[in-house]
Amino acid sequence: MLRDAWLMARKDLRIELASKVTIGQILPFGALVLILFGLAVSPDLTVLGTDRRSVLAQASPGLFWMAVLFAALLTLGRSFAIESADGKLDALRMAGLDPAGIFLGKMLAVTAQLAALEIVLGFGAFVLYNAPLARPLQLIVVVIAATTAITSAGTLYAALGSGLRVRDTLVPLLVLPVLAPVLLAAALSTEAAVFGESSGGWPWTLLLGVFALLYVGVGMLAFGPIMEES
Amino acid sequence: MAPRVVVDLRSAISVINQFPALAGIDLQVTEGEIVLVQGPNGAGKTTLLRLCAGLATLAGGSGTVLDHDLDHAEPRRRLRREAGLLAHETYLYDELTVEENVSFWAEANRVDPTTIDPVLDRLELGERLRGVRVGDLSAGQRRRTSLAVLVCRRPRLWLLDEPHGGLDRAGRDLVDDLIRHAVRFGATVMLASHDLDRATAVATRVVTLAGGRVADSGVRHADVTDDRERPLDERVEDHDAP
Amino acid sequence: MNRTTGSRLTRRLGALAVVTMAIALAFGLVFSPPEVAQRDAVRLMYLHLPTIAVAYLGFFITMVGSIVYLRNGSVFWDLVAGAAAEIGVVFSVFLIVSGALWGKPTWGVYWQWDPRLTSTTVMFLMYLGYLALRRLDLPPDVRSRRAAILGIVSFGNVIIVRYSVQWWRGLHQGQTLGVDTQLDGLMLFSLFLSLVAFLLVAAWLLIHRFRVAWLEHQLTRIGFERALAERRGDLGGGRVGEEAR
Amino acid sequence: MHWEFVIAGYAIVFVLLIAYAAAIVQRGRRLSEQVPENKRRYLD
Repeated sequence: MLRDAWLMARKDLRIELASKVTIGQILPFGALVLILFGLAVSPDLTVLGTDRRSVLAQASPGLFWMAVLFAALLTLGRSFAIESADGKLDALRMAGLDPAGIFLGKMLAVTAQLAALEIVLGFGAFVLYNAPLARPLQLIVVVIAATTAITSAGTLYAALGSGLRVRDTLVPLLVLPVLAPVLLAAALSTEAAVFGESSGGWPWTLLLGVFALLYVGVGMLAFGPIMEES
Repeated sequence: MAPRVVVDLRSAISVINQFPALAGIDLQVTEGEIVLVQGPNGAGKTTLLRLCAGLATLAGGSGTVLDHDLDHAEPRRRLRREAGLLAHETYLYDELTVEENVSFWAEANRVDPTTIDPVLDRLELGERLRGVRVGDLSAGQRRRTSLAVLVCRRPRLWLLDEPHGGLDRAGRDLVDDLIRHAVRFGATVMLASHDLDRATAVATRVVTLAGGRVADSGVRHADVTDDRERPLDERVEDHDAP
Repeated sequence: MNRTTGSRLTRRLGALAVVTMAIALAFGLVFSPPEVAQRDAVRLMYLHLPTIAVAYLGFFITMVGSIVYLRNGSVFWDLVAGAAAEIGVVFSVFLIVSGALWGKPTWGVYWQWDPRLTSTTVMFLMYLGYLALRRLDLPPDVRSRRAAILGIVSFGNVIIVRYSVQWWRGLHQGQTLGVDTQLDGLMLFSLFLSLVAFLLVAAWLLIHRFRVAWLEHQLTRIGFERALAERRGDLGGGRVGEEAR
Repeated sequence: MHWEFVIAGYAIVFVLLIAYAAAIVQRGRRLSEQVPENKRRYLD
């Protein structure tokens, strides 16, 4: 099963390297979203709270993860678009690959691409929103947990919508309510990591981890019936 | 010893988007036959091939292919590994090269990688086209690449939908050779085609479909030199790499 | 046999639901006293809490129906899952309306990110997606299988959303509607009566909605059998009476 | 006090509820006509 997963992941990443859609289109889109957030929330508004911090800096964790969420939707849509053209779903079924392997493989490929996006968008957010970085190590843990949470649920829901004409409108409607708690937890734990708050944000990061594990399991189980279509 | 029955459909009904594409098919195909399935558009040719490949489900009647019962999901899954389907779609990733596509599908189907190169050469996809992106290929070259994947899988049941479509003369001869070669090594072939003169030359039986049912289950072609007449077990000995 | 989805059962159940609802309204709006702090705004509680309960119950039935369908492919449970989800969504609209209208007099603002109202609104949007998936013109078994998977996973999400939002608002001492309401005996009774009334109405709706779904299912099957017969006709006669499964 | 919110809430909810119920029954009636007698009811 892991062999199938690694095979699918390698194939997806090779397609990305050849076509450069994520790097060439989705990444600029993410950066654009970050900038638009900056325009929407004027930087010189200041927070009344304890230390003087601009609204933009205060909201930067949430805005960053919104941009990542949009980029993830596009990456997931792309990941399943390449399968549904030219009858490739039939060929995958004929090959008898383990459906759980296909799920893991697609998820790994999307996770890798999203991680690359997050590194660049992360720098962008720090620069644009001049947010501090109190605890970088914790931030890395948070990003890993949040990314897997997004891609595990995302891959399952993108598969539910795959092959449909209305895929581009249905998948966001299906997946965003599911990712609402992930956005919440990611923003709060990133806030703790970036501003070094006492509360530490660790419970939220734990929630992300549990969510990710849960959805990896559910995804592997559900992919069998999804692939089994007539 | 009578040759084994590879496909055995009894009043099989199969539905595509709530339309009974197959409305009660009765068909028996024995091992080593090359059955041409002909009929007007919408007669159910493609659906019949997909049913025999284990991709379509039975809405009525019953059927077994390669001794796998079509009525249950598990046997259908096992059937898919032993059948090879070549349809209008090419199942290829445009962004990847010919070699990358064939090796991906070969590895997905647990095919021994060393057999890939001889197959590529056999289908004239060798040195020149190997590194070319599939997206940049002509229709004929794409079909030969799909054929290469199918040949690598060495299925026991070949299901070809318009195999000659989009190929030049040389390409069509190549398809006929591949079919005869496969049958000699114990495979069975079902092909759907409009190119009747070319297809009937290679076929051992012609089945006509109409309205999702078998109008005429075909006449045996006496003139085809019957390598199959030799007892089955003798033929199996000389089963070696193509 | 009459020509509607009504039957003796639904007529009796309908009558009982109407009577109970009338009594519940009387208690809720007239007999029960205004609350100490909120004055009469508390009467919206008799609307908000029962509709939340029915919505959750509806989506729970969808999950159960989806599990049974995935296990044995019974059309009955697939249709029940779909009908229950639609009723859950309709009641979600009620809970959002009543929640927002209850929030205005109590907190001075229609939306103050009350944990319960926020999570039930996310639930509402999630199941709008479920209903959208069910309306797609896919082959029936493909659509039902995907809807079943969604039906099960979505209910899991309802719980995750519920607790993460509650945790989040708890962090910022956000208030939940009605948590600090002093409920005396009569108010509690009105709430209970209102819950029973709404459950009866929901049951009545579910039966009718299921029968509509069943009729639609039958229509597609009849359409299929007619297409099968026509298809047979192409060959001029041929065996008739091949009953499709 | 606050009666306007209470009335608004109850009015909106019950109007929608009755409209939904009527829609289902009406759809049921229309569909019943197209389905032959023996196939109307679900009998296990």
